[in-house]
Amino acid sequence: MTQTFPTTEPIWCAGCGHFGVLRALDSAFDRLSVSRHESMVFAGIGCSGTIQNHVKSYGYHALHGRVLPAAAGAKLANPSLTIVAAGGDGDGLAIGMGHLVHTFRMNPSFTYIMMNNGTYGLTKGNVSPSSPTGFKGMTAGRDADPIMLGLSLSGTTFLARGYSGQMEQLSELTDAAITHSREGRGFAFLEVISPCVAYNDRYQDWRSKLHDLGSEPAYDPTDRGAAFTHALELKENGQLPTGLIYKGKKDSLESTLGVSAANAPAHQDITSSVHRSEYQSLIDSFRR
Amino acid sequence: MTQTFPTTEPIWCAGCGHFGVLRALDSAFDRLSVSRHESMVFAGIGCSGTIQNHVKSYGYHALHGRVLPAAAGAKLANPSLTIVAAGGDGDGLAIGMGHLVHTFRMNPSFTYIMMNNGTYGLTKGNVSPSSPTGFKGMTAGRDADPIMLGLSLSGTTFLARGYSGQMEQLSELTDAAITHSREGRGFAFLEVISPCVAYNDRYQDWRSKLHDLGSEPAYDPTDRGAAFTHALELKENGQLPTGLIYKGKKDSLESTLGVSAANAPAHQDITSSVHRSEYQSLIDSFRR
Amino acid sequence: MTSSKDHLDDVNIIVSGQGGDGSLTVSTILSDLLRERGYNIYTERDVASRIKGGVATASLRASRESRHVRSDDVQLMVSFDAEGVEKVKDQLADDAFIVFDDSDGRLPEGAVPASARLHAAPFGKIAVRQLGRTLYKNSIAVAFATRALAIEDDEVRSSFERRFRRMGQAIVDQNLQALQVGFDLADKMGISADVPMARLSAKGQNKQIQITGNEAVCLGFVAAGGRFFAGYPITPASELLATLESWMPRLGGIAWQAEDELAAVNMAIGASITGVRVMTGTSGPGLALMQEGIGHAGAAEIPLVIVDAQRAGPSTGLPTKPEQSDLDLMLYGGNGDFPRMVLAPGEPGDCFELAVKATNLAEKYQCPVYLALDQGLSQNLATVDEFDLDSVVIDRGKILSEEDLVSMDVFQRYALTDDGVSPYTTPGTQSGFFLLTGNERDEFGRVTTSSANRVRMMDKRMAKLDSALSELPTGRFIGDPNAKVGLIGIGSAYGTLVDALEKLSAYGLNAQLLQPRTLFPMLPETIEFITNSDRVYVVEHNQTGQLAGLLIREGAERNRVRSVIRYDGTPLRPGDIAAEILEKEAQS
Amino acid sequence: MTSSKDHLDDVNIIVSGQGGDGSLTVSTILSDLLRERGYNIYTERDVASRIKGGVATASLRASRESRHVRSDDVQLMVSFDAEGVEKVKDQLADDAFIVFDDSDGRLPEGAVPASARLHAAPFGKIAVRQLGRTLYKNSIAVAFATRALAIEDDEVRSSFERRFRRMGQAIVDQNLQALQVGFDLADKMGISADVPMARLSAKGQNKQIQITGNEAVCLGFVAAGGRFFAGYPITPASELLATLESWMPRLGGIAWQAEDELAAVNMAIGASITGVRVMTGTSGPGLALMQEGIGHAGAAEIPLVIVDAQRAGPSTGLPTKPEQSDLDLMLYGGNGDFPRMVLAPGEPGDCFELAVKATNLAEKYQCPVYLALDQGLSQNLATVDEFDLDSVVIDRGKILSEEDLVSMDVFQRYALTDDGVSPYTTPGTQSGFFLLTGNERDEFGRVTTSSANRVRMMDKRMAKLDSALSELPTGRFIGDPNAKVGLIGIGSAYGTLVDALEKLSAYGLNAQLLQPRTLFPMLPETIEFITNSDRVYVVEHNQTGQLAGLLIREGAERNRVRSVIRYDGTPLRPGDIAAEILEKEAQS
Ligand SMILES: Cc1ncc(C[n+]2csc(CCOP(=O)(O)OP(=O)(O)O)c2C)c(N)n1
Ligand SMILES: Cc1ncc(C[n+]2csc(CCOP(=O)(O)OP(=O)(O)O)c2C)c(N)n1
Ligand code: SF4
Ligand code: SF4
Ligand SMILES: [Mg+2]
Ligand SMILES: [Mg+2]
Repeated sequence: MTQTFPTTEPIWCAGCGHFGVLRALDSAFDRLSVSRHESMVFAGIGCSGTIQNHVKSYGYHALHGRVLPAAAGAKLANPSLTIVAAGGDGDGLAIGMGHLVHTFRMNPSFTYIMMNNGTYGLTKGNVSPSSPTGFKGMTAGRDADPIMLGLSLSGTTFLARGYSGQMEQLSELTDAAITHSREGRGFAFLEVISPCVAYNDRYQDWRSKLHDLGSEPAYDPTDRGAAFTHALELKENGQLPTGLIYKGKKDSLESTLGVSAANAPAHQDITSSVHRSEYQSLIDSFRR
Repeated sequence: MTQTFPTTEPIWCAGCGHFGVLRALDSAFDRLSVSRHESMVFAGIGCSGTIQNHVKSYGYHALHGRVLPAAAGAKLANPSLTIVAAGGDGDGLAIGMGHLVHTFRMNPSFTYIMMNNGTYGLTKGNVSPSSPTGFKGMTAGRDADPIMLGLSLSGTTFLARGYSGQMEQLSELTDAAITHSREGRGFAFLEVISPCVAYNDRYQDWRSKLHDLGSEPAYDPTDRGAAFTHALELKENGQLPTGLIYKGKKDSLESTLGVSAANAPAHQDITSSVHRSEYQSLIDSFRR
Repeated sequence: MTSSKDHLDDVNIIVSGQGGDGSLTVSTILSDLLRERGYNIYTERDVASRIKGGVATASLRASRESRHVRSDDVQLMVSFDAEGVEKVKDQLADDAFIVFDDSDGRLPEGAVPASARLHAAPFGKIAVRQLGRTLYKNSIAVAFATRALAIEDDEVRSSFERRFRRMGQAIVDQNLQALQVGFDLADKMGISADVPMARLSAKGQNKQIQITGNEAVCLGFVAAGGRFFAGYPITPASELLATLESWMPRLGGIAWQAEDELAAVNMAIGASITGVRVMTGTSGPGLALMQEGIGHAGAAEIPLVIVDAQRAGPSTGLPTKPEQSDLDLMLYGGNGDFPRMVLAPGEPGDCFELAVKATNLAEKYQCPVYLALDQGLSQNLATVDEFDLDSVVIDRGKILSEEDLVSMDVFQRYALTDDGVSPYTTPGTQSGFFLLTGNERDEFGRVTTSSANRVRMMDKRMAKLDSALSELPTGRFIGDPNAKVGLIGIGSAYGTLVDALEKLSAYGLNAQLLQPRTLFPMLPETIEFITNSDRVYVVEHNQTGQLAGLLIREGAERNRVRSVIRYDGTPLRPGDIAAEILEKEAQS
Repeated sequence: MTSSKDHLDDVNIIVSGQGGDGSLTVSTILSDLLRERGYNIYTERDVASRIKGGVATASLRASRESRHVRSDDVQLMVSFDAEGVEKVKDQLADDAFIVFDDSDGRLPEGAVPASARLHAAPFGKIAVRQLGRTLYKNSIAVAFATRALAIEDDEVRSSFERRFRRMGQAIVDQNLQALQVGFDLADKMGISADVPMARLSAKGQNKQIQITGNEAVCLGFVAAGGRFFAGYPITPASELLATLESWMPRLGGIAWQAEDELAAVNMAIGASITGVRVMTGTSGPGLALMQEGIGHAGAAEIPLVIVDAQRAGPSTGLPTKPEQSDLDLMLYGGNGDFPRMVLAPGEPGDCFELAVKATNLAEKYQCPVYLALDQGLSQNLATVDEFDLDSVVIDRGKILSEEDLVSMDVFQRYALTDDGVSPYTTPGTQSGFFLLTGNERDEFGRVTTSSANRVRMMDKRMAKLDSALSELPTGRFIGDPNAKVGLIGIGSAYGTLVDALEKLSAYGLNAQLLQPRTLFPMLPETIEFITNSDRVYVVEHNQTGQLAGLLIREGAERNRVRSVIRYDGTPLRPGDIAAEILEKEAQS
């Protein structure tokens, strides 16, 4: 066996919510029998942005806020890969907000786990777009909710929310998200409430605030309007829904571009002369 | 009278929807008795991005996609100004998407008129995030709807949609938007369907697609959930709602920062010695 | 048409009108006709940054030899707009042949050289009156122009037939009718040329193609195996995206319009990680936005080709006008020290060749490689020799297959090597796991701040530039190798300087021209060229002499370097440049 | 404690432990004590880019004269971590006094110099056993350190009382108890110093403040009337935002954390348009993102101050480590040619002075002005003379009031003037309407592509650099003005070179130091300094010699310039730099 990079131990603070995300992700690969060498973890910048170092998988540490375009580019280039992007709320909701909306819109088939702790851990506890009202003077109405955002976009196909203090549900949701994207159904968005014990320790808080939609047999995750109004109601009562929030059907980006595992950029033979006649005919088209 | 820049004639193609936006804006300043020298128009880059040249007002031509942060900075620095930002769908929904979401979140009191023609006019008809299904191969589910987006964000306080082929309604909505922001209620977002006759001429189309909410006496623009589901229904039937879509109440950004007309950055006397003792006490705090 | 030159060999033509009024088709029709006669063709467009209106100008040069600039001796002008004439007045030959549409009024006194041959008629009005649409003014005017060039009427007619055929017989007939109106009018006004355009051998023609720099870059990229492009529309780079969007589907590749330039460069990086050859392309404002991403590619060692189709800055500047003022940004943008290469093609042939090269270099050396184009080079159409696919060699560098890997004890994506290049794998390979990061890291890709490791990694990355030196594109040397006066120019300045060199020689100044095709890392030959000259005129299209600055920083003797700079938003013209050099020579 | 130096005047101390374990408070306590004795204090921190764990080191220098570097002769080290000792081993004085917590095991053989005085005890274990919390190991260790410095026990006790008072009496008592445990242990181990720290006159002290470069920049900015700051968190620039967030409310200003760096720079630009003095601040990756905005400020003529707290690149690099590798980005970033100024403070006093200057220059010349800091300068605490508010003069340049305007026939925001600066107004002024744009435009601000206008506008904008030349901050010259060997360094290299100069002189090398405080436009004095020297060592913290490159490009003779470069992610050390210069001198 060729030795490749040894996975490292996390450098997170003891009790950091990110440990739960890591566990759920790594074990999901096993549960789903993802072949490790055909998987790749794309990470943002932040405490969350080291998760790829701890998973046996190909790993990439993107620029701050750019994990989604990087992952989308990779997926389009090689749809055979199982791609999981992961990063913090600063990464995904502040600097990366535009890409998040566009990724919902475009629906490329990869999973994105947003490790949301409502603060910037690595830069020492700054306000983030998802910081709770009251955090460092944050005013009501400022908090960004990526699930609501996803519901507002017609390209969205998978929205779920888990909690790193609830491993069973989190594992299920992680499996569901990765499965959604592995099956080519599009962009699977999984927000994980992942408390930062150093700067925004709200484990206490969440216990009473999270509402598991799994406990509502009547909840229909395919009804976008109902999902929106239900979440709105919960939020007005200080609750946040967890579980599978929405599942829709739209063509995946790679499929609309006609990219398949068989005919993807990464699988083109570029060194032989198979494309030569195409090149020549392109050249010929300039004999105008 | 000191001569200042002479307003110029638009260089838009005859029939361009942007003419309507210009007319509505310029006349709104008159109708609302906005004192011209206390107003400023911030424009994006695109065909739409020349609108400020045609209005007697202070004018700024921002970078592509950055009209919102520039306008927000100006509003925070000098809340006495009536600020109207305007730009295209490429400017606001593609490259500027992140700022749009954050501006909804933060709710600074200025008006933003998105001149939406579903294409990039100035760069010759490229696909935009709001291009209709079918435009240059655009697939269903890709189109971004800024009103739905605004509804998903809890900081949103004003959402309206007009049509440059419907001047009466457009003028009313423009007045309402500018009034909302002038009264310090926050960010007033007005989307205007403003067809591009050169690259995406859909005047025909819109005639049957637009649904005026003003015609529904029962419509309640203060109910976010209902507004969302109603818009969703209309969209599912190929319709798009116009009129005042949502009006909410949240503190404006400048008010949460304690900025008032009286105590704003732009109104500080920095040349006299009024702040000197403050400076000295800051220096003294470093005798640690 | 007479002038000091033999018109059979070289004619410069300008057509001008209002943006969007179709007048530039006159230039296209003349271009077709002259191309059919076997001439090399070079065309330029000068349009406003708006969709309708504003002066729009097309220039056309037909020459026996290949040329890449429109000269400032214009022998034939067709104008529908007085402002268009005004704009190029200084570039009209004394005896220029001028066809003017005076529907909106006469040309003002002194608008053209005194000895010019002005033929004015109200083409627009005639078109409306006799043919019902203003548009036909263009076909009427063609008749005047072809008479001036002494091209037979029948030849023009058959060209019209070919050209308009796909639009249907009605269109053909109407345009032929308009043409005939023109011929009749020309007959009435007694218009004829002195010297006809030649019929050159058709031999050379068949091996030629007519192409812009942007299109040639696209061809080079795909021929080199490029299969992923992400961009965002911006003048004058948009054609890269549009061209590749139309080609990629049949090649199994993707060209994608991203939501902005940040997404574009990072999508390209993501695709590159999978082993696909990638490119992005933009112009100044977009390139400024991509700087973080480009530096990241350098730091994380990810292949990336970036095309900068430069336009006049700063900021949004003059979006449709030419300039070469992003050299500093390409050379010194991005934070921190990382290896990058900057190649600079001078005409479409170079664009093809260097795009192939850049695509290979990026992957082989795992770093960003720039192709520095400029508006003129990017968008102007020129006839060049057909690109030779046999010349395309694909070099994937140190890529490792599963077979390679299994025979290795250990695989490290950032292994320290003598040449600075580490063997690499692509995801999907069973034994090739890696960690990629823009942070400093050890050979496995694990982040570390160890200072000893840091120095080794910095040295490793920068060593690539030395390793690549011998395979970087060398410059093009033209003229007398013993001349004591040198000229240096890149991009579209190449075409200008080829012409200027001739003009200088006509004035008795013996000079030599170097078009460096690699700007960074600096090739020794470039510095030697300066060292071996008494004086070198560095001709560039920017305000601050960025290329001269680079040359001096990289080793050129300051006192041998003379800057010739232009930054007025118009193309570099050979006569203008030659005049400044002659003036400076007179003073030296 | 003996060494070749007189310890009374100058002591270098290092404390190291694990990130987040509180060990760096030992350094703070020693700093307080020595400051109370009247010493100048300089402290450095070296932390990992993570919240808990990793080696964290604090350095402290106490000296009679003001110093801005920790020397590489460390006389006292307190370490709770073997790796911390390993990292600085080479910088320990031969007879260094080393206090080591061996709770986790002894130091390996040869870990410290043979003649060092090592005093090891299991502080951590003792703390847990006797006081119930590991945290108290720090207070125990303080006792050892103050004994080494021969500071009286009582003095330490009263300092503890003052320091811990605000945390409540319980904390005071517990720490005093821990301190006593330390004194007792020290007694038992017979620890005492040879030479005590002096009690310097308290005279100088009162006029001194202790401050970081980032904080000093904030002070200068607000004192110059700065009232709007927009930024985004990034090490080592985050303190700019945090500091101004806490100050602005009482000054009627705003400091705002934007959603990203693009928003930050464009918000600052928007605020600037209203006439407010604005600043943004970031580090390498963020600065790369801001390039489009910064160029736009230059093009549209909008005042903007940008602080770059440089860190080790490229890309994300080593986020918490020092480097000066964004010089090229500041000098040459952005698309197209536009005027910019780059100022480079060397210590907190400069930071204050140049922040005032930058704020004035930006508004007066309506262009972007950079303040080039680096991690060491930004974050290290130093004692400096109290800033003098009388020195602050606010120059708003050509601002026009309504009274000015009514007496004018015409107001043009981009009026052509000799000095390149146009009079300006702010929105709200009755007769001051303007159009601002980053496109090329006429004097009223109306977009135009006229080539004559283009040249005038480009020249006008660039003329500002010449106009400003006489008021740009001049450099600091230190040492023998007749010395034939020169040293040049900026930012935190200034502090290093002051020390290195002394060391060189001790070795008999007579040299002169120039700390240029304006990098761009280049001041003639900087080039003259080089011309007047036989050799100039340009000492900089990057891989490619960016400062040397600038100097050569701007006029320095290449053969007089010798680069001394470091890029290992650790601070520049005077002994190390002096040694390289001596070696090079020996060869020259
Ligand atoms: C362009 C850029 N700006 C700023 C930074 C500094 N930075 C590093 S991590 C981070 C935020 C991290 O927050 P989040 O994404 O929520 O991750 P967490 O640490 O909370 O897991 C920032 C702002 C950077 N690396 N790059
Ligand atoms: C950073 C940057 N990228 C690209 C461009 C080129 N560009 C100019 S306008 C435009 C899009 C305009 O579309 P839109 O905002 O919808 O305005 P419209 O012309 O349709 O009114 C683009 C991409 C630019 N100026 N700056
Ligand atoms: S600082 Fe917060 S996010 Fe970072 S590792 Fe510690 S607990 Fe986790
Ligand atoms: S191109 Fe389209 S958007 Fe631009 S002016 Fe013409 S109609 Fe309007
Ligand atoms: Mg976070
Ligand atoms: Mg548009």
